[in-house]
Amino acid sequence: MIELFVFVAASAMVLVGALGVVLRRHPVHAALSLVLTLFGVAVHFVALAADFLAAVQVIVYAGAIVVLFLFVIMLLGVDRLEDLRIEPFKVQRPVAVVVGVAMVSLLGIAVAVSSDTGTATPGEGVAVAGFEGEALHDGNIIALARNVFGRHVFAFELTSVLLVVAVVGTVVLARRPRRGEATSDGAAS
Amino acid sequence: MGTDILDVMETPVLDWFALSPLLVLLGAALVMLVVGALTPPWPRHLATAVTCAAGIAVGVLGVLLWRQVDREGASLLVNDAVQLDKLTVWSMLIAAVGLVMVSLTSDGFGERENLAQPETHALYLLAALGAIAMAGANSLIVLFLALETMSLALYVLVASHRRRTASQESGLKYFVLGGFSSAVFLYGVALVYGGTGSTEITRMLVALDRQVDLDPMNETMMLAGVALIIVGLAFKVGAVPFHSWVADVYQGAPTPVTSFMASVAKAAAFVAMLRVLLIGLGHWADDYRPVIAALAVLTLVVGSVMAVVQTDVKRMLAFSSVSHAGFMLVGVEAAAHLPGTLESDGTSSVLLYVLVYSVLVLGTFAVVTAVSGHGDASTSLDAFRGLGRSRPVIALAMTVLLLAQAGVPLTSGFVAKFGVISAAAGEKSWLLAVLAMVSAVIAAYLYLRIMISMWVADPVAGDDARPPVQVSRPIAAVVAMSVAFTLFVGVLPGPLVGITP
Amino acid sequence: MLAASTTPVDFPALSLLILLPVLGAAVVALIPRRQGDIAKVVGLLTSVATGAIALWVLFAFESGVEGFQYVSQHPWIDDWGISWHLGVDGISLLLVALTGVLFPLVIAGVDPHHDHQRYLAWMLLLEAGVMGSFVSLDLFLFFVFFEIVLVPMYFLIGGWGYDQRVYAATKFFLFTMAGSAFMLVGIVATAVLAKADDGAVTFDLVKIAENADFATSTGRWLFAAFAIAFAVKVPLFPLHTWLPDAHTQAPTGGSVILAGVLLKLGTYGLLRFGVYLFPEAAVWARPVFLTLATIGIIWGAIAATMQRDLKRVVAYSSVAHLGFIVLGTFALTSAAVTGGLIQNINHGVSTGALFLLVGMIYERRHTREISELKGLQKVAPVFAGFFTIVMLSSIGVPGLNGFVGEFMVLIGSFGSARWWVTIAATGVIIAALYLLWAYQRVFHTEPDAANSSFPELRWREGMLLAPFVVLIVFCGVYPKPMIDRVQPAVDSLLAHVEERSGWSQPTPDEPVVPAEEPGEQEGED
Amino acid sequence: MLDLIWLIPALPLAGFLVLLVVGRRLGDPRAGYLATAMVAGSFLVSVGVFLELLGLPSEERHEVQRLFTWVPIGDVSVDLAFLADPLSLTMCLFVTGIGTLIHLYATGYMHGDPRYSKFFLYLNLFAFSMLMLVLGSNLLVTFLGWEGVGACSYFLISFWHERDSAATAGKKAFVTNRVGDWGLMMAMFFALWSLGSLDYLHISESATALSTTTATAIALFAFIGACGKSAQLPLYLWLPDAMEGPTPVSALIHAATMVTAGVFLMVRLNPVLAVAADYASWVIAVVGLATALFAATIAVAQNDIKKVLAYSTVSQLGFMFLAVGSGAYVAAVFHMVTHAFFKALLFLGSGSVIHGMHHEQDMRRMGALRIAMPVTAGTFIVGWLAIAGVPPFAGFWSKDEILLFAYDKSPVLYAFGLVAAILTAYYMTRQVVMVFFGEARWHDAHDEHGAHGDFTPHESPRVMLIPLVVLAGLSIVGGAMQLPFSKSLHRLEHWLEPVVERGEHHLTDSAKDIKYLLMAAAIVVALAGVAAGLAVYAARRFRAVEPCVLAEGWYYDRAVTSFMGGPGRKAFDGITALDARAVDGAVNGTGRLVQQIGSQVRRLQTGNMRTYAAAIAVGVVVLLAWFVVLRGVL
Amino acid sequence: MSAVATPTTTWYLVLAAAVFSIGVVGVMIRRNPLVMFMCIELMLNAANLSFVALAERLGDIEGQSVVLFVMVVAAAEVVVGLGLIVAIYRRRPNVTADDLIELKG
Repeated sequence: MIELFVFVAASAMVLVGALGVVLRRHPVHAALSLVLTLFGVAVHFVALAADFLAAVQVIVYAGAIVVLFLFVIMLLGVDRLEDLRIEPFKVQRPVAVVVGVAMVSLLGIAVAVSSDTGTATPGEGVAVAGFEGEALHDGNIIALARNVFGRHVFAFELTSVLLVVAVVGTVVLARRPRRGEATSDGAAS
Repeated sequence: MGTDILDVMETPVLDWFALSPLLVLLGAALVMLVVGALTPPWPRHLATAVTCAAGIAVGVLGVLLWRQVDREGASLLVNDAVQLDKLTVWSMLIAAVGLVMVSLTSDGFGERENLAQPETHALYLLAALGAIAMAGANSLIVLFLALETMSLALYVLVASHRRRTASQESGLKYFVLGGFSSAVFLYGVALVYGGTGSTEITRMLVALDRQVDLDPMNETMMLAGVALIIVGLAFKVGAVPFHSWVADVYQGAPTPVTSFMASVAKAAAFVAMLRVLLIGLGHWADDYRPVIAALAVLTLVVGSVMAVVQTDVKRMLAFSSVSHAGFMLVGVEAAAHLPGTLESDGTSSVLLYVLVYSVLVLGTFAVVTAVSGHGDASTSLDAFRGLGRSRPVIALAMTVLLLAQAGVPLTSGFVAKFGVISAAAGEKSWLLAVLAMVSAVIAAYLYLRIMISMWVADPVAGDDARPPVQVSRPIAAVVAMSVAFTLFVGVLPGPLVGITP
Repeated sequence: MLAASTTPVDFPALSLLILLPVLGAAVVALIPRRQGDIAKVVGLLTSVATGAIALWVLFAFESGVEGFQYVSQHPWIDDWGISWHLGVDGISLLLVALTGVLFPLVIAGVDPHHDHQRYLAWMLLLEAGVMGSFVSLDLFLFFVFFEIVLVPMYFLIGGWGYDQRVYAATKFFLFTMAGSAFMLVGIVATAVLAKADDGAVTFDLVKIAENADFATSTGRWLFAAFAIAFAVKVPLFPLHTWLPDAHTQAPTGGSVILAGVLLKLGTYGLLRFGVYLFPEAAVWARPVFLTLATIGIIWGAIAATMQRDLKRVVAYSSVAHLGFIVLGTFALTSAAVTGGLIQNINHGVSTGALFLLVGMIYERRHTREISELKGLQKVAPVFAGFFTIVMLSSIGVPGLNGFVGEFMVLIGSFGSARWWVTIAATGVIIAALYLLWAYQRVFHTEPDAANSSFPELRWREGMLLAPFVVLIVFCGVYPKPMIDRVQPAVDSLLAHVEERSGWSQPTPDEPVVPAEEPGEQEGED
Repeated sequence: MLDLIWLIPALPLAGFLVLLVVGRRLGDPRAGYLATAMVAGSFLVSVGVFLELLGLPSEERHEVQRLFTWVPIGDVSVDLAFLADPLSLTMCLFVTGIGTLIHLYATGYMHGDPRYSKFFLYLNLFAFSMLMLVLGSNLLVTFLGWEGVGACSYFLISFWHERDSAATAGKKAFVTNRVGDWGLMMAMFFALWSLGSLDYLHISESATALSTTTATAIALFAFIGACGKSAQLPLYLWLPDAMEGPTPVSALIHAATMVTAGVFLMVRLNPVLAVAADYASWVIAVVGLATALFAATIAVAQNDIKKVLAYSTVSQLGFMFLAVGSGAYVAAVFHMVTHAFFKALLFLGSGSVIHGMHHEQDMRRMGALRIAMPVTAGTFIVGWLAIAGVPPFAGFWSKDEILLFAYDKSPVLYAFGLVAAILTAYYMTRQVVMVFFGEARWHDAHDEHGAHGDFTPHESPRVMLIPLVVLAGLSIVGGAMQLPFSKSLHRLEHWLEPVVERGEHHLTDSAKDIKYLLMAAAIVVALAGVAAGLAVYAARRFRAVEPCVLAEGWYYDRAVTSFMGGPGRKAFDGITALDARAVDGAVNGTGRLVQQIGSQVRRLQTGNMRTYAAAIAVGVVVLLAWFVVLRGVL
Repeated sequence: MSAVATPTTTWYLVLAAAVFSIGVVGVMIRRNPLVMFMCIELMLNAANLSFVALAERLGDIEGQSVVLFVMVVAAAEVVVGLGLIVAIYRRRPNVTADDLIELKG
């Protein structure tokens, strides 16, 4: 019962948030809706026995990423309302609707018909058990850590490269053009 | 529950030699960044030299690894995260060639356009790293991460021309669409993971074998995942209808970056596509083969048709690149007739094609870089007018490269096309083969247009006022290498064909 | 074609025929521009040397022997079963010789107006490509040469042509390339499908032709793929429209080569790769080709009649003449096929000469419009005389070369394609009409002011035309040596066709009353 | 001597080659003499060969001389070979004989022409071709000559090519002849594929093995060829126009020799004709007769001195075909020879008149020339009587024989033949009267010929008159070679017997019986025609009936011309336009279509990333639909 | 309990599918590049949710590891993306997706 309630409530957060991102005119509101969704997902993570991820979700996603979004919005003053009533491309929105409906139906069908019970040889579980097989409070973290630093150590190292790229990239992008340099706007087309 | 706390963590056995190309690239990038940050005014050419050296080192290591693989067969590295086989080494070599040639191209370019040298080169190095990892990835996770590494570096590189709004615009477009398609890809990975219980490419089939008695309905989710993975990869290779970014980005990006994208990035994407589709998803080959065929046809036709109506050379070459992707997809389709192995004619035809095309396109864009002039903006067809008179040698080189792209015999382009057609014919995909050739004819018009502009077109008033085309020595070297390779492979394809995996 | 007899002399003549011009082209291109004269000499010498080798091949060729001679085979791309396999037989021999002869003449006789060196380099490359196409006995190799020919020709038209050169060059390139696109698939498919028998892929023409046994429908599809490429090249109606443009816009030298040898790639290919490889399909497709050829003969002639540009008249006449060749090829009788091959040469000579003459007119008057030209015979009788001889050859007056091939085609085809021949033969009427009409308008009547200072034929031009005239007369009077070299190959080809397809050549009905040999009657006298 | 057959055509060929190289240096008149000598040499050789053949028994009177294989057609090889037999020798003799005379004549006639040597170059080439035609041992060599004479005819008709009409006439001759050549080629095709050879000897030996249909086809196709060459309906059009050429040309080519090639061919093929269906010979006879009548009516109303002769030639050739159709091959050859004599005479005579009249050809501006040019007039009158069929001139005998055979075939043919004969006599009388008698009308022309100053017609030089006299003599006695009175006088028939088996003894009895009656009728008719002519033009008893429709040649030429220039040209234009618009249009249209599609698809490339995202999303949905719905659920 | 269904993995998957689709639609209809990024984040989250749900279903920790990496990627992406936007906005304030159409055709 409680699971059901949690699921419904969290799903509502997720969906409302998601719709909010798409439909709120103000970028700040959109960002805040995103937070809602992220929290909802975090709740689901907990329900799905991914405690550590739930925490990371809140800290990294909601805490860092969205804040970054908001920061940029404020920095650039991109707080202008987006008029969602006008759409320069007449077909864009009908297409979007059709695509949305079709996609949700197709993906829905695809995942809905998948079976929950079919796993013949279930994996080793998402949490590490104790000596006697009792559940450990940090079983999930240990399992995750073993997996990440063991099996996926190459991927983990790769993320470091990814982050280097992100850092260097931001440096390159953020550098201002030196004064006096002519620009070649419009000359490209 | 299988595991408990006592289970030992899977510590990887590290084959440092096998990983050395990646480490070289990372090391070079970091050295460049650190030193670059410490010593603001870098001597000219130093960044190029470092990148070139790294590229050559990767190339040498690649050759050594090739011989190792030749001797000992393929092997899995770092807890099965990376597959070291000929495909990986192949794209390593392409990356090496790409790095050398792009760095040479962008040497003069960086000075001309006054762009940050060390950072740009570091990004090339890291993108190459990502490309190699992508090609070698034996896990969808690694694949995703490598793809993102490469892509992020490219997003930045594309937007790195600070004084061209076109560059930034294309960077943003590439970023949004790239992120979009990455998300699609990731979602596909999730569904496939749900279907097979694994993200490891070589294990998927094994995992599947475990599940033969499963509820077949999981199959549907699995298939949805296949669809989305294909979308993600098709986006990267620029297959229609996921190609729309290609033209804008190729045109907007600084020209050396364009050449890098068209060569190294595209090659890596194709190798990854082969690996994922044939090994990981080989079981569903019958399901996705028609899709690949349809994509190939669309890509060929749309790419060629769109190419001929363009007036900007970079844009033309962008659409021609799309068309070439279609050709390679024909090869992929042929390979998909023999899923589960990477030793089919189809696979080798694709690999041959990507290598050949990479070298071609690197040379071609090197010429475009030279012609594009200060501001990297004069890339319209008119800018090439009279090149045959003012710069006959470079125009001749460009002609060779264009003819090769058109698939004229005695150039590498023909060998590549022939390989693909052979592979398709070997699998009796007649229609695809014919359509591919017909669209090659359509595309030929575009190369002819550029050649006409260079050689035949009458001068127009004002032509003399244009600044003369400066061909720096590094660019000349790149073009020379490219042309030499093109002609050598065209005349004596035997050796290359012989070693293509 | 079974036994490949090699010539005793172990001299890589055929490889030289290809490589020498390539080398020459490279040298010509590399000579500094200041020393343009040296380049000219080098270019000419190269082509002359090539021509000499070609003629040596022609004369040293053992006539009356079937099978390939001067065979040279080296592996090229082992993994794909491709080899550098060259050889000539009666079918290709004359074309090789013609190529060898035409190029030096054109190079020596027709100067481009600018960029001499580049022009020469392209010309020599073109020669290499054409030679290669004629002597290749490997499908892949053939395709390489067949296709590479487009490039120099494209640049020759585009670089040294007339007003509409870009359009014409592009059209030529794309049209032909479109045709060969199908052929490439066909070649690959042929090799792949022929593989089944012995496991290894081979592109070797002879091996495939002799060993492979394609299913009926497969063979037809493959044949179609080849045939399209060649039909474009020939060009066969209705794929001919690139030709008038290309011919007209090309520089004179280009036109001569285009008409003289390039079109022959198509007719040669139809025979060598269409009929030889896919006999059953060729027999099956006979009606189509005969019909198209016949339409082409009439259509080309009619269109030629109404052209206003002298060069276009000649160009359309090529459409008609090539129609005869295709007619002969698909009549599949010994005389007709042989006649077609002879006609290849004859058309090359006479139309080549016509283009030279038209080029000379253009050089003098800077126009090719028939309406702008008038009364030239009065002011330049020798010029007119040369034109007349060539024209009569093109019309097909017996005693000149044009007649021999045409007649052999017609009479040979009559046995197996009676109705087509009946119609096609009317083409000779229109042939007279369009050439004579054009001649009348250009050469007859009183010259007007613009034409009255038309210079007479110069010595150098005369020397250029003289070999053509000699060939025109010689081949018209004594074609036997040519036919002797061609016919054995044709007969063995037809035997191959008959064996594979159930086709049987009609033979002239044996008369009931046995004829006495004329020689015997002489004895009685 | 028989070994020297090759010399017969070789001599004119040598003349041609010499003139080609040094003709201009030889100049006027040496070039002419050289050419004449060459043809005369041929004549002498011919005579030699003739005599030698005559010495042989009649069944051995054929000699084949093979030079080399010319065109191997599959297993059949066609040689360049000569056949000397009675027929070819007959032809050779009169071709070279008359040829020599005309050459000689031309040395005078062409005197002063700037292209003097070229004229003889062509003439020699013509002689060579004509000799190849008659001497060829097979159809193909004949065809070589056949086309060769056509080409020479073209050159010579348009010899004065500065005149547009001459140029046009030359072209017309060639093209019209080509229509006939098509027929001849078809005949060769049939012959080769049904007989396995093109050799005349072979054909005549094995013709009986031919099926009727094939034989008919060969005969009729060959007849088409003959119609073209010999200017029969409906292909006669070119011959009147051919009068644009210099008069010796008209005499040699368009009267005496070349135009009779058709008749020669049909006679050569008489064994085939014998096997052919009955209607084949009817077709030939009727076409011949119709042409004879048709041309004769036109000749009645012509005012150009040469045009009259041209139509007359057409008409006479019609007679010859009537003969062929009636089986009177000997008569055909006979008439061919006599016609050669008197028509050459008439043409040369007219040439002399034209020469003397400073290139005036309109008979209305002549008259009374007998005083100024007595020799010309005298010889012309001989010619007139010969063609009119007045005995004992040559024309009478040959025409009589033809009519006899025509009667044998059908009295209707005979009746119409008589009408043609009477018309012949009539219009020739008209011509003679208009040119040589009556009052001098050339003074009217003074204004136009003002440049000539004082204008008086003069007699031609001797070199031109000698041929006239010789030919006049031949026209008088030519009939002697075949006289109907007794078998032994059928000399030509005996001579030709090896080639033409059908002779007078094949006639039905009824015809034989009234042979002399018919002869009498012919005499009456000829005299009637002459009388009528005299009555109308000399005595002016009756008004001349020269309706426009006749002067215009029944408007046939004009109809054909306007058809060719109108609908014919439109059709050609149409096809050419179709070629440019439809065929080429399809090609260019494809190119344009690609560009169009490109421009349309290009609009989807909006530059807006949202559109691109939409494209990707649609792609995703389509792929999902394929995988999930078609591959998964279903 | 029997009357009330317990949420199964499938439920989560369907939810994720819905969120994913919403994200896709968002990218298509929003013009503000920042919001477009957010929509992409939605899509990534949908994938993450699926991974975690499937990890639970399969009893396999790997799905969770993936999510960890994805979060890193998301962070890096956002950094670069926002860097791009900042760079562009510096030159063209308040630019929207519809304005960035210099390159087209």
